[in-house]
Amino acid sequence: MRERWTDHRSRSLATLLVVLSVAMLPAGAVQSQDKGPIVIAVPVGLSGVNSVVAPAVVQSGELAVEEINAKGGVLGRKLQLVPLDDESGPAGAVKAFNTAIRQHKAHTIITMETSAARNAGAPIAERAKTLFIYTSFYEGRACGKSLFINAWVPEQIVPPLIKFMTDDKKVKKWFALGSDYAFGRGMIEAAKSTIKGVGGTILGEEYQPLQQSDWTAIISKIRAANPDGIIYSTSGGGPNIDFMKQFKAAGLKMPVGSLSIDELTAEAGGDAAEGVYYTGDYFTGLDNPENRKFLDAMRKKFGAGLKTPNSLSEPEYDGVYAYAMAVEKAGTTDVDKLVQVLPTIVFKGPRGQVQMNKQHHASLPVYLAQVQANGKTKVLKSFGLVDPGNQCPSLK
Amino acid sequence: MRSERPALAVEGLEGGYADSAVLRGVTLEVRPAEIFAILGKNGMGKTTLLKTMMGLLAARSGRVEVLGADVSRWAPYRITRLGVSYVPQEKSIFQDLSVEENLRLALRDLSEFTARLEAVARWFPILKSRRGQRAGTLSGGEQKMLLIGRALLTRPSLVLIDEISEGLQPAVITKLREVLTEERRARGLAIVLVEQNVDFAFALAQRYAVLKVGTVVETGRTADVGARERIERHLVL
Amino acid sequence: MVSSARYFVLLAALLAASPLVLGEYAQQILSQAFFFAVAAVTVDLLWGYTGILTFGQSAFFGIGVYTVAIALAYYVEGVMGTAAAMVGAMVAAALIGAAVGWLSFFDRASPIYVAIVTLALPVVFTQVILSGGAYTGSSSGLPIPVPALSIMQWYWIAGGLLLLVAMVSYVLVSSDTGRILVAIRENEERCRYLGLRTSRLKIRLMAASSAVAALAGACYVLFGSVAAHSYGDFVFGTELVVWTALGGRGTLLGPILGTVGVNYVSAVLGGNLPFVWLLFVGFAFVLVVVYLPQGLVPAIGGSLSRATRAAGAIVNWRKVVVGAEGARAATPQVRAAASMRGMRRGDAATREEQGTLVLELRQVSKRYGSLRVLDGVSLQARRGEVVGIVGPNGAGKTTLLRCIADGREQSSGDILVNGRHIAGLPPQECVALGVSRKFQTPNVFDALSVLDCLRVARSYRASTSLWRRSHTVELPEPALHAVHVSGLLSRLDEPAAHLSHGAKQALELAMVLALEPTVLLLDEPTAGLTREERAAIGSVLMELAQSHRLCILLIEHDLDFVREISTRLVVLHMGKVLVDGPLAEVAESEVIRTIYVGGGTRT
Amino acid sequence: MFTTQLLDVVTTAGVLYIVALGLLIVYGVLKIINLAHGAFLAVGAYAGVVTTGLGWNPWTALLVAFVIGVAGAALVEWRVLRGLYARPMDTILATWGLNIIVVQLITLYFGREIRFAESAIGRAVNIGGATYSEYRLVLLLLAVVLGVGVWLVMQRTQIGIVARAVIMNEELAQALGINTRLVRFVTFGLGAGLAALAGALLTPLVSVHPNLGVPWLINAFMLVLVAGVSLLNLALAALVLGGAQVLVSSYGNPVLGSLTIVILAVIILRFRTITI
Repeated sequence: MRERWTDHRSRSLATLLVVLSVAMLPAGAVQSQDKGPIVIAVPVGLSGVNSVVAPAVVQSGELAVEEINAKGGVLGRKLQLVPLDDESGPAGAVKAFNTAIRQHKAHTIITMETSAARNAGAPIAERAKTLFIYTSFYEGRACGKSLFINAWVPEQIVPPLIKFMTDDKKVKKWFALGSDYAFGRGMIEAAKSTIKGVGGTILGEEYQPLQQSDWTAIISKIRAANPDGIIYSTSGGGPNIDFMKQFKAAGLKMPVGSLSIDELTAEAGGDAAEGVYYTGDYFTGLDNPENRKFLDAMRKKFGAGLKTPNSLSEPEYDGVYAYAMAVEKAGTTDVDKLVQVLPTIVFKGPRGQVQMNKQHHASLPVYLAQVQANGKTKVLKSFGLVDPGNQCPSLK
Repeated sequence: MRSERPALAVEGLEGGYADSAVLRGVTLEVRPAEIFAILGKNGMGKTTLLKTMMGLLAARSGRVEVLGADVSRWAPYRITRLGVSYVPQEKSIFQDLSVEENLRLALRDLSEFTARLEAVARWFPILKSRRGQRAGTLSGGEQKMLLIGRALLTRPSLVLIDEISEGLQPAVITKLREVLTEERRARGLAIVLVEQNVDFAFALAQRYAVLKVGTVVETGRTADVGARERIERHLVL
Repeated sequence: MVSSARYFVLLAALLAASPLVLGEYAQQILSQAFFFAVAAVTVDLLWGYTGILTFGQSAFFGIGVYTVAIALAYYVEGVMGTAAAMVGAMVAAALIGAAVGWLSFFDRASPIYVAIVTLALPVVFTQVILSGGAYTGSSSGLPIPVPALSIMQWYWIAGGLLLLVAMVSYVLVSSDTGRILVAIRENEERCRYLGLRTSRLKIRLMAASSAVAALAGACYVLFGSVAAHSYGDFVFGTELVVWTALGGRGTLLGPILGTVGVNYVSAVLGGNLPFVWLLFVGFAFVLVVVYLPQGLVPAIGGSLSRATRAAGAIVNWRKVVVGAEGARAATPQVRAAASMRGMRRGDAATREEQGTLVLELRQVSKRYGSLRVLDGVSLQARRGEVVGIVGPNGAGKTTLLRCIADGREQSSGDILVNGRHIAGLPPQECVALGVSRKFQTPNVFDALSVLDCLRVARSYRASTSLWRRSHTVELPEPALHAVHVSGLLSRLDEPAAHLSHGAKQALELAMVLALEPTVLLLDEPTAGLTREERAAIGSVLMELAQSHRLCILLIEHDLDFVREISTRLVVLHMGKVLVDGPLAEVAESEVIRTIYVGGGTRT
Repeated sequence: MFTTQLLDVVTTAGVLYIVALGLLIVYGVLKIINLAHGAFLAVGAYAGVVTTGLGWNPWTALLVAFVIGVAGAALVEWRVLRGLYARPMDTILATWGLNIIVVQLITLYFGREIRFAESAIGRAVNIGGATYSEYRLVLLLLAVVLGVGVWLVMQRTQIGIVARAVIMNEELAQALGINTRLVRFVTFGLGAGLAALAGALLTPLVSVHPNLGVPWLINAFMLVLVAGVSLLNLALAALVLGGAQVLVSSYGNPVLGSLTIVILAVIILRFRTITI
């Protein structure tokens, strides 16, 4: 080419390329680990939206690994936890899953992620024949041969909440609202079918775009509709508080059931969410020996650095235990064997008894809770073990 | 009055815009309490010279000294604080600001504004009577009064004026001439006039310089015999 | 093309060989980065080369992702179906890109406005996907069945796509059209006044870039197996710009290395200090924008080549290459064009070539608010005339020329060029009627060579290739004359930025003459020139009027110069025509004296 | 319903006005688009978290936010922007880079989780037969106060006259001895201070997290671009576009509503002769 820059530039850039490829060499290095530790990868949102809970997830996993290793590990091998950042999204998940499987030679992936990240990561795990235990509650119906879920789906927590509010709070006329995304809409769908089932009516149903934090128009519609109660499902964290702050400030007083709030968010919101009812499978206030032991161990291990355990992080602990028990029982880390064995494993942990037996989903205990004036959550009652229903009919 | 120091000294000044050299080594000196005219045709670098002296354009080389201070690389506002007022040529009032606001812009210490305004209003009563009016609605001549009034408001020691006589009625020009002469006489003000209007320049200035293609081709006293003829030769076709 | 071909062969070889040394992990990570890099290359084409800062390319990537995902999820299957979906994705993106271009690029749109529109695009895209419910998969994404390809195959597909896009982009930016893109970046107004339909070209480029970004997205979703809104969101859009800026805008390789580098390092860092990493990227970005606006690649490349030069390596080799190219380039690069506009207008010329009226102004006024800059100006000009327009500063001279060169400028009155009204016509249309304007300060394309500047100016009349770069330019006789006289002929390879002020003035004159105008508007063509340069320009202008029968309107302060070359003088004062007449009469008149010497004090 | 909707429209306009005000001032005087505006909103909101966390009166958070905003902006103007005024497009990039940096710094210190800032007013009041959020009304009042206040400063004080002079003709202002560098410095500080103040004012309405500014950013831009550099136009734009948003959200759906400002603004700008 005629320009003078082309010549020297192309040469120096080619040099750069070579330098870059050489720099990448160590990343490709292969290490054999058949006799080494059993590697559990945790691709989790260390950055991005999930970074709020991600550290707690990692801590739950670390405690489980430490406890199991202290008892001699599994099949004589130690467990090793490898946390990775999935940037809370699919692009990061693709990177993190590949890093886990190809670089760290992970035997399993046990983690909590966004649905999009899970959907991006699951096929990678599937292709690499790596067991994937998903530890986040979600909108349901994610199925895969080597994919297991040990947290709740809408069928497990929505009906108990709706029934409670109908029976105890006499809510007949409902207003349903949510953030406009898969989880928000999925939860409201579940709520609507339950409401219809118990003979209630729905006066209005509204969805707010995810990025929008101003609920003015919807609140005005609620006021105009004047329902007996509210059921809502925003995206996690902030939007719960956005909505509740504006709802309260507007002077509305009807009972509110939330399908998206969690202990951490409620507490961070101060009095904003006071009075809100919600259901879940784990609360720090659960009064059982396993939970007290779990919380004590966590406090002891992490001290001041402890991230408060919550419903998104505790299942990681259960997941690691379930995996270890399955490997022990199967006598191998081979994924085909584990897929057979895992549904037979019953782990009684801080949540109570959890078993991933129903089409790779878990039957688990569900509790009712209410946010107090100081933002703390109080567990009101237990609904006992609840079945996830038909999630993946194609899996037996 | 520091009579030993020149009010303005320019030495070998070169500069211009981006890549065009307009000034090609300008040297001149203005004494205290002197009115000095810089004459020349359009496009010969007169305005560029003023802007470069004021620090509005970067000088490529050379030296500018104002009231004894070397201001060669100074920002415009620092030069103004030495007691220099600059009256630029075109559209140099803020059309959408009021007359009073235009005047206030010149001052840093507003406590003296009223007193100063009184002083200036002696010359141009209109600046006081129309202080609330939008400056853009003033007539051409009134705008020029505002320009000069604004420059004098700061009680400067040196005023640089770019083509003030441009397009004005004779009566207004006479008025401006009176004002500038009187200010010089009363306060020892030094004035640099950039002009094409030789009559106006000669009526005011004691000395002059002719600028041609970025250099001073002639300097002299306006009182000199034949000065006018020589200058006109430079200026007319 | 020898060196660039060698350069791409090297890259291709590197790509083909790299799986031998890179593990599967690196291949996987790099494949992802390669797809993103394709989108970054489109950002570079738009921003680095053409000057359109866009935050919206992620949206087009996302359109590619979702078109294919939705097609595969609901409508088609198999290789042919997938291919059709990919084509569909590109078509959809091109259409939306053209629509966005139409919204963004109009003659008076500011670049800031364009940046903000493209910023809004991913926001709209994300909202549409999120509210699409199960159909789009909303926030959970839309998982799709993917072809069973090995990682190495994906690596080659991604690398091959990137290489292909980089090569096509390279050919484009090196072509005649590429030169115009750079010219638009450097000075879009000048381009319009050279008769180029810049908005149309930008809209087409936007559409093409969008299609390419969509292709990248369409391939990526087959690789990544899930469509997610984050592939088309605001964050990804800004990341593409960040990567491009870090690597180096306007280099093609910069965005590629920037994208690959950032993605690779972030993958290697894994979960270690994710926020610190983002913070680091943020800092690096700000530092690069402030201190190294050309990006890291040119900076490192520059110092590397300095280092090799210092070591004395390869210098001779390079000289030989440059020398060889120089020798080839030395064959006639500038030729006389066969046709002249004047010749083709022969019908009019036969009758009364001498005095054909080509420009007529009737009561033209221009107001800025209450300010009247032009006040009922009427004048006529004929072929072969050089009309000197004189008057003091602020008389409205430049405004007058602007009104003739841009039909949208005047506030009232009629302007006719060759008998046609120009009211409402933008500059490029006025050029088509035969008006050329030379600006007051020299307005050339600093980043281009002299030859390229001429070539861009000539593209209004000559064909513009999308892939070839012509090394010759055919100029009409007058332009050629200007190039000759000013000595530019021996400096064709030099960047215009290196020219002296005078040479730039001459170059711009030659560029304007390359349009074969009938009416030539010159705003102080000799300002800041040396005596010799003035004389040269003067001779060119006289030649133009006498031999080529151009009608020239000339603003000039140097009355000596005006007197030498004008046939007529128009004196403007305060927006009005004071005198209009033959040179001899006006030049000696009292009016001129009054305006230039005595201005009003004479009574 | 009508009263409520009217209140929704005017209070939404008020909130938008407060959020966009600082951006407008920076855009008017410095002619740059400050993409770090969202980050300064977040800074203000966190100032609210810290001050109320210390047990101070929530209203003092406003002052603290403003001061921190001004101080941060001064640093930014001095270290980063000063060299970029000749390259306006690069200021867009640099301020976006700053946005990344500020958000990451907040994240590193406070984490991604939402934070609690106590609000001074959380009640609802009865107005015209409708119960309405008192805080939104207070915000409306504050928007008017801020608007009139800034207008008075611009019209009546020397600083305002100087700022207007710089907006109208920077070179001329320089020629009159105005230190335009200082004016830029002060203006950027003021604009960012107002952004931080707006951030603090938002905390009773929305949850506090590092990215809280992002959703406001683009709408604020659109309003400023439509308004040009006039405070009155900004109020009008906030009222018309904000009102359209509320109405579309109410009668159409909130998703369309959230896009209303962006889409309307792009159309308005396309069909208006703009000279930005």
